[in-house]
Amino acid sequence: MDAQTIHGRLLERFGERIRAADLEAVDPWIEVSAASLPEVCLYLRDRLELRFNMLHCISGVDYFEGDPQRSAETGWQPHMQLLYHLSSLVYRHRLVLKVRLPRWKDGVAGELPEVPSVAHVWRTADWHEREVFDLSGVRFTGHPELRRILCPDDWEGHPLRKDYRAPDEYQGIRVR
Amino acid sequence: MDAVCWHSVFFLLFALAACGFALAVVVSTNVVRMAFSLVLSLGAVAGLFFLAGADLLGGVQLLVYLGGTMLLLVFGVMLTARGKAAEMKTTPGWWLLALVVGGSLLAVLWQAAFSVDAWSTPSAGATQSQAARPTAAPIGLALLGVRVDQPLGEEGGEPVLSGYLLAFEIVSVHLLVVLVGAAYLARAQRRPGTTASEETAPRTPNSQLPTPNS
Amino acid sequence: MAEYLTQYADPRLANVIAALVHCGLLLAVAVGAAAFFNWLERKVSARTQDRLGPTRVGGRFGWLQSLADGIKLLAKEDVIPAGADSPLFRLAPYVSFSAAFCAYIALPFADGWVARHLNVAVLFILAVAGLEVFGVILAGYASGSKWSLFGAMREAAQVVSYKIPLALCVVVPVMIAGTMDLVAIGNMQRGWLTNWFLFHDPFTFVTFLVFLTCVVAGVNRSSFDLAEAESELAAGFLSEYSGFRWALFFMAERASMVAVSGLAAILFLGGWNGPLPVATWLHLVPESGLLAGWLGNLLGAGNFLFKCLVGVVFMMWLRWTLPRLRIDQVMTTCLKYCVPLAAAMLLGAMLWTYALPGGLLPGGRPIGEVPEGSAAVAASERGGR
Amino acid sequence: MSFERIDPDLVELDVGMDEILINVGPQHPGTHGVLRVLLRTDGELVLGAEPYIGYLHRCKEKIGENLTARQFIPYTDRLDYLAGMNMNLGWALVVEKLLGLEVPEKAKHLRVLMCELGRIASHLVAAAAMGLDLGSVTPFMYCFRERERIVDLFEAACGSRLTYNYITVGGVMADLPAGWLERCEAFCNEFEQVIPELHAVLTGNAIFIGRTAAIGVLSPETAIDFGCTGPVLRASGVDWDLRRDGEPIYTRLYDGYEFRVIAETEGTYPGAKRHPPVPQAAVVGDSWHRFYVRMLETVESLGLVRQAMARYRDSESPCGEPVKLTQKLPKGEAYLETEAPKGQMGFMVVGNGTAVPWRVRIRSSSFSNLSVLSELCRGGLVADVTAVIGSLDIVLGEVDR
Repeated sequence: MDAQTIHGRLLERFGERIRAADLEAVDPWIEVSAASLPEVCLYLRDRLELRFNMLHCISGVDYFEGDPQRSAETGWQPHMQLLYHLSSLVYRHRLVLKVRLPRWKDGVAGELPEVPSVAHVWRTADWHEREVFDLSGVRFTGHPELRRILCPDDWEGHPLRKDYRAPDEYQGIRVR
Repeated sequence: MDAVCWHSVFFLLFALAACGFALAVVVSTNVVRMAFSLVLSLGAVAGLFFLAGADLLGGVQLLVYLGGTMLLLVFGVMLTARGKAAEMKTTPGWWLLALVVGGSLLAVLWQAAFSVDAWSTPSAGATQSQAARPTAAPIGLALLGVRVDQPLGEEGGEPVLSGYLLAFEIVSVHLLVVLVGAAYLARAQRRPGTTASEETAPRTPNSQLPTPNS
Repeated sequence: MAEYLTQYADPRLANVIAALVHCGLLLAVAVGAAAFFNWLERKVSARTQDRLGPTRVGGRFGWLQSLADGIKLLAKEDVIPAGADSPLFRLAPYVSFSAAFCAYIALPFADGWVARHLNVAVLFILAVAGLEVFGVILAGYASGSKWSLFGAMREAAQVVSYKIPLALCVVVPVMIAGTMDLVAIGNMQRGWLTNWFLFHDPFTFVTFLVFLTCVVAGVNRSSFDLAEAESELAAGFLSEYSGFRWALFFMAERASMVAVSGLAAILFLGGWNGPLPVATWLHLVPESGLLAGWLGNLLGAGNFLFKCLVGVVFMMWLRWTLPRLRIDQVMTTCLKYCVPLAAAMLLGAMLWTYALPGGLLPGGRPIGEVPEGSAAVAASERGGR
Repeated sequence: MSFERIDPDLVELDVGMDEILINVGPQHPGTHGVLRVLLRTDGELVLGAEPYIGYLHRCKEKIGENLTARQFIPYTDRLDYLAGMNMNLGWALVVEKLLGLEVPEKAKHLRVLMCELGRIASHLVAAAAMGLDLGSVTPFMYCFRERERIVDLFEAACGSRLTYNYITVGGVMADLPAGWLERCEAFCNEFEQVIPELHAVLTGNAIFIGRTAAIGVLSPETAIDFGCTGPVLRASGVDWDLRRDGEPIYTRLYDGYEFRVIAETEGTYPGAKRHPPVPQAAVVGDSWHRFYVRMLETVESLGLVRQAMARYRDSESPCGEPVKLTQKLPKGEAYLETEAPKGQMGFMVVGNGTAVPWRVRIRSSSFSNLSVLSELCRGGLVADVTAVIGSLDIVLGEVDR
């Protein structure tokens, strides 16, 4: 099933909760609202003609430009984007789900943005969400055990955020 | 060199080791060290047997007591003795009780040891009188089914086989059954995945079977 | 030997000298075997793996490799972990080594060439060899590491279990011979190959295979080396040991490998008797005079050591070829296969000797009858080399 | 009297002991690197196994945000350092996908050739390490002896033995040197005769079967649920291989090549007649099958290497020109997974119009394959943990990135 049809199905089922789509991109993507993500995922997974039974990857992309001059050229507001790469081993079709999040929850710096976990839909999401939380700083609500996975538990900050500054010291050891 | 009797030297060595390690069992507070001291003590006793020319007894002592019983004991100690259980403090009350029991046993042994004429008076060759003294041999043989204290039947007649063998075997089988039963009762039953840390958020399974591609 | 010395010296002094000589010889055998087999294991493993192994130390074949290894081990830092039970940790290697070494006391190398002639030598060796496990258990406990503890628990369970089939297997040749005296058992197999207990009847043959299995498990060699299991337990009871103490464990393992191979050789493979009665043809028997008897014994000792070598190489071959068993498989092998098989073989051998006392071949002799010219009785009187 | 068990879920254990927590790793011979697995055991029984990772985390994704696309190639070598060629290819292809680039025919054959050799090398290490995990040292040496020859070939082609930096955006770095194909041909012929040896010491060995059969059984549903890919997924009986089922830009490489996807379908493996039979005790999805699939794939890859050599000889085109170091990337994201030896290796590159990617994302196959570990180890024995880790064939450089 091609991205066009899938998009149609999703629009039909979820209406305006499907925010945007680019079906002509290198990898066709469909953007959904954060709140409806688990519902959409369950639909994609369980719908007999869709059956996206494998989640490949969850990636967090931080759209933030610290340099004000270049920031003006970017053409986007600072935001955080999550990408879910799905595929169906049954029908061999692929899809990219996107979720757009604020960089900080309610605009308060330091408060991580939240998105519902899909660890109960695909268990791949368990570790991948931990990784996104660890490196990109997104809080997945409803995740069974959301803690850092690659960085040490007492690490500060989320390294893949564009405004991240690596610490000079970690536990008394120079790291720069 | 003439004055040295090597036999006695080794006897003293083994005897001292046996007693010393036996004392160490009592004094030590660490269970594993206790067990190991007991191993050494029993090993020294085996050495005494070898010294006395009782090779079979020495071998059996090593095989049964050290290789069997003590090994199981040490194994059990290792399984259970972790953390606090490894240290054993003896209260004064226990000391007192142990002194009374141990002391009385010592007294009996002392009396028994020095009541042998040959020992108290080494010069007197009193081996003949020793043979007449009551020993544990009859009861040991009776446990094997031979009653030496009763006259044998006439040749060709009914042999007297009224030892304690049957009772002995019944008791030993009974003990075995008890051991097996105890082991069975001690078995743990557990449901897999019931520990709290394994609980995960309720989830609906991703249950569709992939149809084989072809 | 003590008797021989008595002619020249004070009997007490003679005894001391004889004891020291015996002790020294055995120690030389045990340690020499450890060194030799260390080198040999390197070579065997290398050849198994399509490598060369040591080639440089000491010139050709790297025959001095063991020495280099020994020096390296001695030069290593002696580490005792902070959490260890220090006295027991120090003691454990000695326990292991002395237990392995003690087995040599009763092991005859040829007719009458034995440090102490025991009439219950089989029992003694079994008992003493079983004590090696205490060193392992102590090491495992005293290291204060969970890996070591795991190793020790595995070792204890394994050794306790394998003792049963091992003893049952040993009973078979002992029963056929009617004695536990290893010198006598060895002499009974004098003559042709067919006199070896291995070929006494089909049951002894199977018993030998079970015996081999149990022995490999008993000395903790792969594929029964669960107490070490470097890929699972990170060397198990040996995790925390280094340097000389580790070397002691190593030597204990080697020494007991040789000892059990020797036991197998005497119980099943004719001991110091070759496949052909060469010594008799050459009249190298004690009856032909002291020197002839001595030469015959030298030949016999060579025979015996060769059989030990074969046994040890067999164990090496196993180790470098097979994967390791799991603990439940080890237990299953023991309790489900070895014990019933050994028991059945015991029964079978018993019935066989009852039904066919002279064996299948004509001219066989009934069991328990020591062939003519045996030095067993004489040796028991001589009591030494 | 009936002996029905009251509760079928109830597991009877030996005499219950205290639970012990044991750290397997980060330094442990059975964990294939700096993996730490926290075992909760009752005696020898494993009640839980929780992997802790990150000991080899080298901020690869962050590094990618500071380098141009071609500069990042050497860093991909250090992901799955046992199959650097395949990592190079994954990154090169995803950048080509974003750029809309197509490489010449000859470069494609070279890529197939190198990647399939890399797959053989990686599978050899997997077999070797699994044997070692089970206490069998000799197969390790056999496998490494063969791998060494592949590494020699790589060295002759690109000058490096571990981190190749060979397959690059726009093609490959250099054409093959003279005499290379003959050496490779010789290797193929000789390696073919070694495979039965490996089967003899491992695949068919009774103890090996006893240690791996029905151990760590991974059902196809669980495998897909956890995102397991590669041999781990195929050993569970899922017929899925990106070389055949992947995106066109990747499958185009294999156009015209003949190979079989190794997965048990309808009870048999393709081409299984030439290999030792599946033992009775083995269950689809267990450790033995994972091992077996790799061994069979090695043979398939050998066939692909031969085909690639033949087609390379026939192709006349140049072997591709690497793009400029400062090649600008268009705006947009591209994500591509390739069939690496350990599983599906995914790269995502987000371009913003400059030469340096805005974001680099690496989807590691070992990462997902490892996440299923606790599921597979629970209820097994301590010794099974190493067997399962060995059969999953993880590389920590790839897990931790």
